[in-house]
Amino acid sequence: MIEVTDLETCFSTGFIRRRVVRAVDGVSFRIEEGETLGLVGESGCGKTTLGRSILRLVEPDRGRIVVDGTDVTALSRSELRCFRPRMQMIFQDAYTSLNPRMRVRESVAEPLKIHRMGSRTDIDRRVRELIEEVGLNEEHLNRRPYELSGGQNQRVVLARVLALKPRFLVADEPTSALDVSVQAQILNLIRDLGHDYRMTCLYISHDLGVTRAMSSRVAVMLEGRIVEIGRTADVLDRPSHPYTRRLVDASLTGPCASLERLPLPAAPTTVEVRSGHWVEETV
Amino acid sequence: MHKKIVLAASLGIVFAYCAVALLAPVIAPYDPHAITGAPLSPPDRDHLLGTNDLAQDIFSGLIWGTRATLLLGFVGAAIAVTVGTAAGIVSGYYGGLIDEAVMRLLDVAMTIPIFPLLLILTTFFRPGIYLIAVLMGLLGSFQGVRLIRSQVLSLAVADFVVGTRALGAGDGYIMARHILPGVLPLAGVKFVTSAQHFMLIGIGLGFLGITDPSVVDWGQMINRASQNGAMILGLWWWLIPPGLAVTLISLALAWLGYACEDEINPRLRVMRV
Amino acid sequence: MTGDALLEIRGLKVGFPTPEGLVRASDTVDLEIYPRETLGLIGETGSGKTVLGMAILRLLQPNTIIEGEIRYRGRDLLSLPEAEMQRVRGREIGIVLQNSGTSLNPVYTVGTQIAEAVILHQGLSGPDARQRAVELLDAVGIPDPVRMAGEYPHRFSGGMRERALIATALACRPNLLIADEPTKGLDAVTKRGIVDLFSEIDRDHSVLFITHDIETAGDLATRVAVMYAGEIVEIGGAEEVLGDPAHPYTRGLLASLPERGMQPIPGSAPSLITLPSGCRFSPRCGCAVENCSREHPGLVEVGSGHYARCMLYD
Amino acid sequence: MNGIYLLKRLITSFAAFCIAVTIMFALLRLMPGDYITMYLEAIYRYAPPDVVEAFNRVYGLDRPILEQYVIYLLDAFRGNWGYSFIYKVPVIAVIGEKLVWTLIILFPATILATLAGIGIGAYSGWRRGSKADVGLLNGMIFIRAIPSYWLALMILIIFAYYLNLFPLGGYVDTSALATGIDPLDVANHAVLPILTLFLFSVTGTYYLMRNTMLMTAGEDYITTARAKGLDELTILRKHALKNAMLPMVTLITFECAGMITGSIFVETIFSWPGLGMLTYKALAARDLPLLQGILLIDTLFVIAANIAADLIYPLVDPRVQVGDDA
Repeated sequence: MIEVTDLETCFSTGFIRRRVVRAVDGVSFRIEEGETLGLVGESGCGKTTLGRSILRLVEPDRGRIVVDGTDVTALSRSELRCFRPRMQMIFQDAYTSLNPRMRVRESVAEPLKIHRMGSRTDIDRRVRELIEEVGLNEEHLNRRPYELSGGQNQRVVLARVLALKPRFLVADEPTSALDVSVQAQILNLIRDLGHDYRMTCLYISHDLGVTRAMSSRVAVMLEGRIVEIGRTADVLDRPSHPYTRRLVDASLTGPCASLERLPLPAAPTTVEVRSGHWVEETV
Repeated sequence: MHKKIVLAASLGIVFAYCAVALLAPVIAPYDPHAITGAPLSPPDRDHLLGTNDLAQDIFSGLIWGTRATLLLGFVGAAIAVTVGTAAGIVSGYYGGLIDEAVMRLLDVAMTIPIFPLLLILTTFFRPGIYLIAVLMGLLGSFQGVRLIRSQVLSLAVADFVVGTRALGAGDGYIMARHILPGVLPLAGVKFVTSAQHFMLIGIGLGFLGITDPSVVDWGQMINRASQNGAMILGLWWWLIPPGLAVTLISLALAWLGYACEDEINPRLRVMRV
Repeated sequence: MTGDALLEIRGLKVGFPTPEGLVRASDTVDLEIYPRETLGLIGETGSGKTVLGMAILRLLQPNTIIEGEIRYRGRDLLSLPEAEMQRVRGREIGIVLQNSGTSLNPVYTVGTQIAEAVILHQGLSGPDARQRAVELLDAVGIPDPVRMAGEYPHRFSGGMRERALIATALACRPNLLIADEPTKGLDAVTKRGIVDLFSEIDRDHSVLFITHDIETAGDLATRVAVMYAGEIVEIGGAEEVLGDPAHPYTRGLLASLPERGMQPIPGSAPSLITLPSGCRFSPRCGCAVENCSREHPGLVEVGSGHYARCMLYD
Repeated sequence: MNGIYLLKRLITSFAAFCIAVTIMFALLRLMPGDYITMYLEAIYRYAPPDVVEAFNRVYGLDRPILEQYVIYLLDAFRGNWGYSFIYKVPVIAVIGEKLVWTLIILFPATILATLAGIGIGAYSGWRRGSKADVGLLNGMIFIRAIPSYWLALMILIIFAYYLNLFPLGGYVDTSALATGIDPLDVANHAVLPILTLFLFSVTGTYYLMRNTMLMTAGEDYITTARAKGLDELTILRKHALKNAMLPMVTLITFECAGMITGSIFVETIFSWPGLGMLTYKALAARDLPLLQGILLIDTLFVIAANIAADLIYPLVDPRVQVGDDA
């Protein structure tokens, strides 16, 4: 369903003295139809950039991305715009993901209007359907983001994204700004709707508990590279890469052996330690 | 409460000026250029504010002068804000080389002092009032570009903009529907403060003798009065009214601008507990 | 145990006047903190936990309405003159504020900012105070403390800034340390480091550890208080409260953790302006009976030193 | 220090100067009639055609326009800014003489306005919402709204005409003809112009200082400082003021450019013999070479102020190394 090959995204800062930061550094992976791949790593490891690069919200410098049989990297700008409904994204902070000046009704109707999906009454009906699907009701349609709680805003974001019936969803820490009691509501909602809409999902998080609950496979990212990937239980219960071990240790209670910065090999090779469980070799 | 009164008063003054400008031919008792009686006569029933050294009716001059003042302020501000907003949005939204080019251009433009340049250009072109307004608007748009651009920069990377792009919206749609509404309040404040600024500058130009001979302007009136000894002779009706008229509209716009700024940036708000 | 508490809060009410109405951020809170204990204060967004911490040091906005008593070693902090309160801040009670990213002044070096408190309260000379700052940075686990003391905050990573703030708060060896969400926004590894730091730093003082993170509170606290909508709904020993929670809200909170089944609490927290009548949790509570929405329950002892604010135990 | 950044600044300044010169060159070329004819008429009241031709040859006005432009540009950099129509001496000499007089009032007014604006603005912002703050704010908005020429006139009427405290204008008393220029006498004449320029400038500084102070007062590090047990005055002085100073540096440079504008009106009304008065006279006589010179000297003023700000900024804010794009 999703195939990412050798993806590389760099940022350059400064106009005259350019400094290049390689945020995503040669990443390859596949996500099967209907599957959720978890992506974990510390802040600044490049996981957000990876998510945005796959949707070409940030232009990758190198590599190939195939979504649902279409080579996204080869699309022209206008082709890309038409293809966008098939792949969507939700962000960490629901409040900033919605235009503060727009009412919920306008925000949810916006994708339908952009892609001219139906007449005005069709759109109106669809908006009402969607808002109920995400567990809100018609009353909320006339509110603005600041009149809703964080959880309710994230529901609106979901409704807006689902309006396009995407095949692929990148969820970038959608619950890390929420309280646990609300987080559980949203996580359940994403899981259920993902199932109903038969979505393939890349679930980015730094919380191993959430990742375990949401994804069947997990990829561990460190300094722009995927250092370990495999079935969630395999990777998190029997981590093979020292960095994964450190992540797992940190999330457990009780004392943990703190690791110094890991020396990374210049030309990494990846080995399969178990079926479908790949690990980058360390020096 | 106090704030609302001030706001209402300033709006009232602005509207009153607009009304006077529109109805000038009806309100003004005389043609402001016509000789209407004895020169330098003090206020009386025929001449509410007396006459000047050319025996022109000062009250009528004051009424007709409203037109030039408002025109200079509002036309200039409209041009400055439109140019500033458009350039600021394009520069901030697209970023990259376009932005870099606009910013470097601004750096250069803002190093050249605007007022002396305006003086030279207006002197040279022997200006009509519209030309003065346009020149002021164009030269005054640079600051607006900076202001709007910096706001656009933060809007352009906001999640809701990235999210809308992910929905498949084009750049034009995003700029019109998400970026422009976001900067409009700021542009509105800029319009009010620019209008005030341009009125002061426009009348200042008149004071320095740069003026459209076909219109009456208050700057010219003040200049004439102060250069011809109105102060020494104690002819207050000649010197004081045009200055008060500018000050009043300027004050009204300043208050209006402040109230608007207060509205869009609550951190500047003065708490009245 | 009342007499020997280091800090005793009685009937604390904190309200913020807003155009929409009075926000009752904290409502009749009673709390004691004993010497050398770590009290974990758990609560979600808008439960009033941060306000409680700030109220102790009187760091809230001047127009805040505060009622009740906050007794520190017998003295009521709320009625102290401002000058005396300044001697309590930093010296007797230290605080680590939320948002470590913006809590250090960007134009001074970290060393200078730590030394400032030492010079003020302990009368050390400049060089001695700087030496002390370096020692403190070393103690909170900042590598190369001599060099880092001379660096500006923007050169510190998130975790390092949090450590520097902890060092600032500990600089004058206060008897009570209030830590407001020191692990918020940090990723797992960095968070772990901060939690470990809190369990290692010297144990001569008490800690009020404010957090929304139940697991972190469980790791560090000897006693735990749970806040909901401005009230303490459950308080007791950490093992009792988190191992065998009595209040339905605490139970719901634990059950909603991804590791424990991810069972959400329905609905969302009430607005602090229009609070529900009766038990504030009743609209979301699975065990609510008719009476719950009418009568406001008090704290009931459900075990030794373990109290819950719930009708179930009346 | 980042050399590349300074280089960029120099290039920008260079470009600005060139553009200012180019505008003047274009205007002089576009001017109706012949430059030399007009020039000679201005100086000698008539212009014999053969003399005009000779001048055109000597000054290269018969050469291709591009070549003329290059010569013009080079001359501008050499300080050869032409001859003033009205004074009939090199523009740069006139400007040099008048600049001193302008600086006599501009310098104290700017320093005073900056210091007072920072002080009052900081106080006002720190005590936000207090009676003092509201009063100061309203007063400043009021002063700011009064046009500078009007303000100057009113000050002249009140202090010089009615109260008779200061002279009505000029820079020395008539007795100076006999006794020579007395610095005290000049100072006495300078008081009102300085006061006007001060009022004209102080509001901007105040306004920005108050705004940045309001922002700063809500910052978390101010709460941290309070939590350390520092008293309010120390927090204001050590923590708030230094941070709030950052935008001030930029403002003050803008203010410098604005002050020259202000001085045109103030000097005209007080008959102060500086650059502003010169501008007024040049405008009245349509003395384009002189106006060009004034534009160029103002441009140099702004360039100098900008470079000064660039150098000061990193001293105030450690996060800014010269070279960060703002």
